[in-house]
Amino acid sequence: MPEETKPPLPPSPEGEAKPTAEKPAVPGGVKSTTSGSVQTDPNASTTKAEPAQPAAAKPAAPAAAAPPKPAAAGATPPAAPGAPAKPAAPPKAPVPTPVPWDSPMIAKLRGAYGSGIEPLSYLGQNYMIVDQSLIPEILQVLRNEERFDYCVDITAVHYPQREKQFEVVWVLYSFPRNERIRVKTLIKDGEAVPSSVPIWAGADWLEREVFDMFGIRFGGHPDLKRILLPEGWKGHPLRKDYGILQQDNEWVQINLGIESGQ
Amino acid sequence: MTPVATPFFFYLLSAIMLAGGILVITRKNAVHSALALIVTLLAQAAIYLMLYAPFVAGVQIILYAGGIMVLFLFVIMLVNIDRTMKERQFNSQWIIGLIAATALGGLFIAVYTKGPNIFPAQPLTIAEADNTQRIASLLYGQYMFSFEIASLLLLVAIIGAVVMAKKRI
Amino acid sequence: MADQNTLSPLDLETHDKTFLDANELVINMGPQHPATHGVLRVILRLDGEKVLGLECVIGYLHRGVEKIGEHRTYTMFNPYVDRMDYVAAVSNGLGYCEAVEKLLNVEAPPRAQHVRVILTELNRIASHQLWLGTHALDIGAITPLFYTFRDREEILKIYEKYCGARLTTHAFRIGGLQYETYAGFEKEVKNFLNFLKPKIDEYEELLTTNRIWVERTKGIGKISAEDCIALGVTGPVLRASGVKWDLRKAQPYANYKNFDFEIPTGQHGDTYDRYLVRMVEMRQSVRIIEQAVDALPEGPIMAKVPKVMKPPVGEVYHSIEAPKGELGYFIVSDGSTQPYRMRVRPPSFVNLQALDLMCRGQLVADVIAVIGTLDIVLGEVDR
Amino acid sequence: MNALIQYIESYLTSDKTPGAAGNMFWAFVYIMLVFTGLSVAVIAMNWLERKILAHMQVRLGPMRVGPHGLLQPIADALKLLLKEDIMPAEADSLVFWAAPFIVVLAAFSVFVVVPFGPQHAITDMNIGILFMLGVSSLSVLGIVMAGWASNSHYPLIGALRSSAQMVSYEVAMGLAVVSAILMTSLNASGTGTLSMIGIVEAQKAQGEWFVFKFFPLGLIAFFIFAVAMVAETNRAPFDLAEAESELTAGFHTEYSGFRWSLFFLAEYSAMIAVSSIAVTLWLGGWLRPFPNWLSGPAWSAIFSYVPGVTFLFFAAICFYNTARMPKHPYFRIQTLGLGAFGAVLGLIGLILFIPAVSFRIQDIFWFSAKVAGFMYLYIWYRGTFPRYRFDQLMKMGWKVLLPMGLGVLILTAGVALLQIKS
Repeated sequence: MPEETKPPLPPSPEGEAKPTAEKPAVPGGVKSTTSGSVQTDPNASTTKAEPAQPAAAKPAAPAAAAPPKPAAAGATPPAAPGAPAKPAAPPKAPVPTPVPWDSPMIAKLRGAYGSGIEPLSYLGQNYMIVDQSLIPEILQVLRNEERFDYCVDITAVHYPQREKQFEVVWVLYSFPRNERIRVKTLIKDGEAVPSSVPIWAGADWLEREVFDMFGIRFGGHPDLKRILLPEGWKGHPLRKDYGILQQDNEWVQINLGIESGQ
Repeated sequence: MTPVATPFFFYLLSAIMLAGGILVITRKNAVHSALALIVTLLAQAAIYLMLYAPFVAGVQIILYAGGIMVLFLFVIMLVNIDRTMKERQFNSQWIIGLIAATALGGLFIAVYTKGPNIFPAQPLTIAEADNTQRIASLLYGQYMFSFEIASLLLLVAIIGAVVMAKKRI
Repeated sequence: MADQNTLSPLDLETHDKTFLDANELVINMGPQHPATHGVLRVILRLDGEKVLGLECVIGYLHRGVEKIGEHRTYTMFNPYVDRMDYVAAVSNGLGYCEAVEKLLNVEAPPRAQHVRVILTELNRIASHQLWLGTHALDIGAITPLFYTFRDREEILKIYEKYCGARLTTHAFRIGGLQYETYAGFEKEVKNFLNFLKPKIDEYEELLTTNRIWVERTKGIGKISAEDCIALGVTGPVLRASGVKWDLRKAQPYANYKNFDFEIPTGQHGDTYDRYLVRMVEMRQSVRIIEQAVDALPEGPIMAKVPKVMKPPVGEVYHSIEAPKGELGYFIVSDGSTQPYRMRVRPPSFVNLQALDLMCRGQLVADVIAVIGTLDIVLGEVDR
Repeated sequence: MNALIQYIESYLTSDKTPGAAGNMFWAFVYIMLVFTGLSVAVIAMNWLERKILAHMQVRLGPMRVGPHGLLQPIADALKLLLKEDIMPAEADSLVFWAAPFIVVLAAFSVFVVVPFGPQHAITDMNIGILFMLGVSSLSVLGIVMAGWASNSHYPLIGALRSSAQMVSYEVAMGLAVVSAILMTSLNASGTGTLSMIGIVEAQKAQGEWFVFKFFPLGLIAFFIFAVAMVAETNRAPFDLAEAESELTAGFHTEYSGFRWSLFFLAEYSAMIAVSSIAVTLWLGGWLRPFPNWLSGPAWSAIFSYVPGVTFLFFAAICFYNTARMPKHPYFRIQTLGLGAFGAVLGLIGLILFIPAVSFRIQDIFWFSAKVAGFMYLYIWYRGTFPRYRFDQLMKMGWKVLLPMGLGVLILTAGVALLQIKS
């Protein structure tokens, strides 16, 4: 079902139409202990999922939700979002929220940078949102004083609707302290971020991939060019405004010469 | 001493050598001339055999055909020879060539006319079987000193080659 | 560490320059090269036989898994995870399921965790066996390949009996397991372990004291501990350089904490040490599986997980010790049924970055050995 | 006409080789015998290598073409003959065409002097071993020509590498051979011999194989030769020339069809040639084990039965396998074939029991049994050893084997001198 992607996504980035692929349940000759509730559900075949509206009335999901016995998730296709609350749903667990994270290290950093950093902790994972101007310096400090000597990952997340569209994330780990934190900073589209290759040599390819996928330039990077996509590729795929079906642009036509029908 | 082979073989081998020799100097492609040279050397080894000198023939094959010619081919193949193929064959020293050719021709004619009395035909003394043993006793007996000098010379040559190639390794 | 990327074009056509007196030769290895473990192209700058530097060109197998992840619900994305590191599909699945479980603040029941540990460690053995076979083949020893693949076949049989698939097993579900273990699962795994122990000794007999093997691997592709940490290299490559760090011990997940096993480390960080480290890791995995099978508790295999998962808004980074190194998942949820951002931190991608440093000064024949010892899988590098 | 017959019979009684006895007819017969025997050996080697290597690697090897893959070599040969024989575009046609012939010439002409028995050799040159080394060094020329004529970089690099390897290992080989020949001179007259039959006679006269003479020295020389011969034929751990995992392909990549099979033939016959040199020099050519120690008529009778017994043993294996063949009608033809093959082997075994035949054949049997032992070694190396890197290979040739060869030579000479003095 080719589905034309709506250019501006609604604020809450609901995924657009997604073909609910009938996931064949292949028990593989398995003696399944969950008796009986694993057979494929004939009537819930590939329902034509309307464009996802939060309150879309989903075709009646098989209400035979077994009592809260460990029902194998199994074959019933995942319902479209916004399924009506099941009668026997357990009482809502308290929704976890980011809580401020405090530790001697934070106290020291706060002393140095005051309001520039905002340490939080979510589900036990500490991260700090750092002002864009502090970037090379605070990473340097973390690397040298706090001995976060292993840069696990550098990635980015694209929030088109915010006024600072990109959130660049550094995942750092310290061998001596066996501790992992994330450092995040918010930047506008088109702004550059100072490269952290001088701090961790491993950042080279990670930053090239972020540039390749998001278009965020890293100032001072030794060799900033695309890493996964071919040189002449136009556009950065992981941006939200880059449609998932939009892969046949002119690079494909020129180099592969296929007039793809999509 | 039963003759090793009929005179026919002698003429055949010498014809091969002559043809090989001419090919060596006339071929444009260096590799072809090297191969022609190998053919002449092998024919020469065969003639040694006819002269009841199997050891010398064996050494000839090992050293010349197996060793030196391989190095010739190495050098020819490593140095790019395409350029020489295109250049016009010029030869300005034909005067000296002519003089040398006439002198050599005169020498041949002289030997041919004087005939056998230059080389008195002596009966072959040593049996073909222990030819190698006799060479060994001569080499390590009477001519021991010159043998050592020759090997020293070779040693110097090897060291020179290594020193020249040193800067590149 | 940056090599200048202005590679001089291969100017062999001009006749006056033979390929021997050119001071620097650029050679292209791959992308269809028998020894590059998939579609990897390496541009080598050579001085005669010595490697001056090299640059990897990747992306031939890029399928855009992270983009697809943003358009699939959490359960639907599960099979994609197996296709990244297709050699160690089970551990990919474990990493993903645990990350989402952390997001949903759900804990898999003990029985599920035990079965998960058993299958993941079996997968580690299978991945190391495949690595050993192909690595030895690259260096010229033909026989180990057949031994390792014969033994790996037994593991694949266990997977097939458990979840129907051999390679991309899709064995785990978010919150636990899809299938209960088949009858005789414990006995079969135990038989396999007894079958495997002498076989690992067989591999060691063939290679460890084989003079030519030692000569081809000792001192090749050396990398120091500091360089490993700076480059973010993890897994057996890091341990072979002397860093005693393994996520299963450092930050235990899926109740690895109540199994005891050692972490092997090497001293020199060369190809031979990496070989030894991986062989010991295989033996340690056998130990873990034995303990897991003995202590397999009864009980449910699936936690209380809503059929339609809508994890609360927030983000989670969870990583496990895959056979190649630290495999991390950074999932950002916006409350809907689909992840807002699905980032996968593949070990092979980061380890491959160290190839340039490890091959400097080595010979061309050693580049093949070093690519083999890094144990990279291009499906994971390119995602 | 009867002069001719008389000429032929005259040779039968003589104890010299046809070449030495100047009998052209028998020399021609021997040449035919040796070369058909050699090509049968190459075909057998092809099958043996595939099967033995396969069984070392936990697999079965060719089973489909003929019973247990017995017709596989013939199928290969036929395929190679029918395959198109292409020549690269700007290849130097003359050199390209000549290269395989030179390599085959070098590999085959070594067999002129190989002593299968006291009078079972085509000829008995008095420079036997020198001739063999000389001719085997000619194959380097063929390889270099083949590499160069293919007109592309990788075969050229492969050719240069493999010829450099052969040249450097020839030196080590020569030294090992010299130390063996030195041992032949420990007889009364004090002069050794280069002729192959002479060497074996010397071993018989001295009552022990040269590999056991002056205990460690003979063995070390044998070891050097064994390693050098593997390198000389580009085999097993030294097969760097056609190492597919590296950049350079072998020198014979551009060859296909019949020309490639010539190289293949030359490689195997070179292997057989070089191992027959090793057998002659160190393992007492055609001498049966313990000729002097167990020398009574009873013992020689027992030893004369050994060839027959081995062939009967092979026949028994074939019949056992026919029994194990699955009963499916498709396999009936294969069981028949295997049964016939077993019957032929059994017949040969029985013929070998006839005293007249076994007396004459015995030498050839012992010689080829030892050479077969070497062939098994070649295959065993290929199964177990990884490949040497080129610089390690050259380093071992020049820095390990050469000094060892010199050392052994000097030591053997010293010990021999002491023995002569005493």
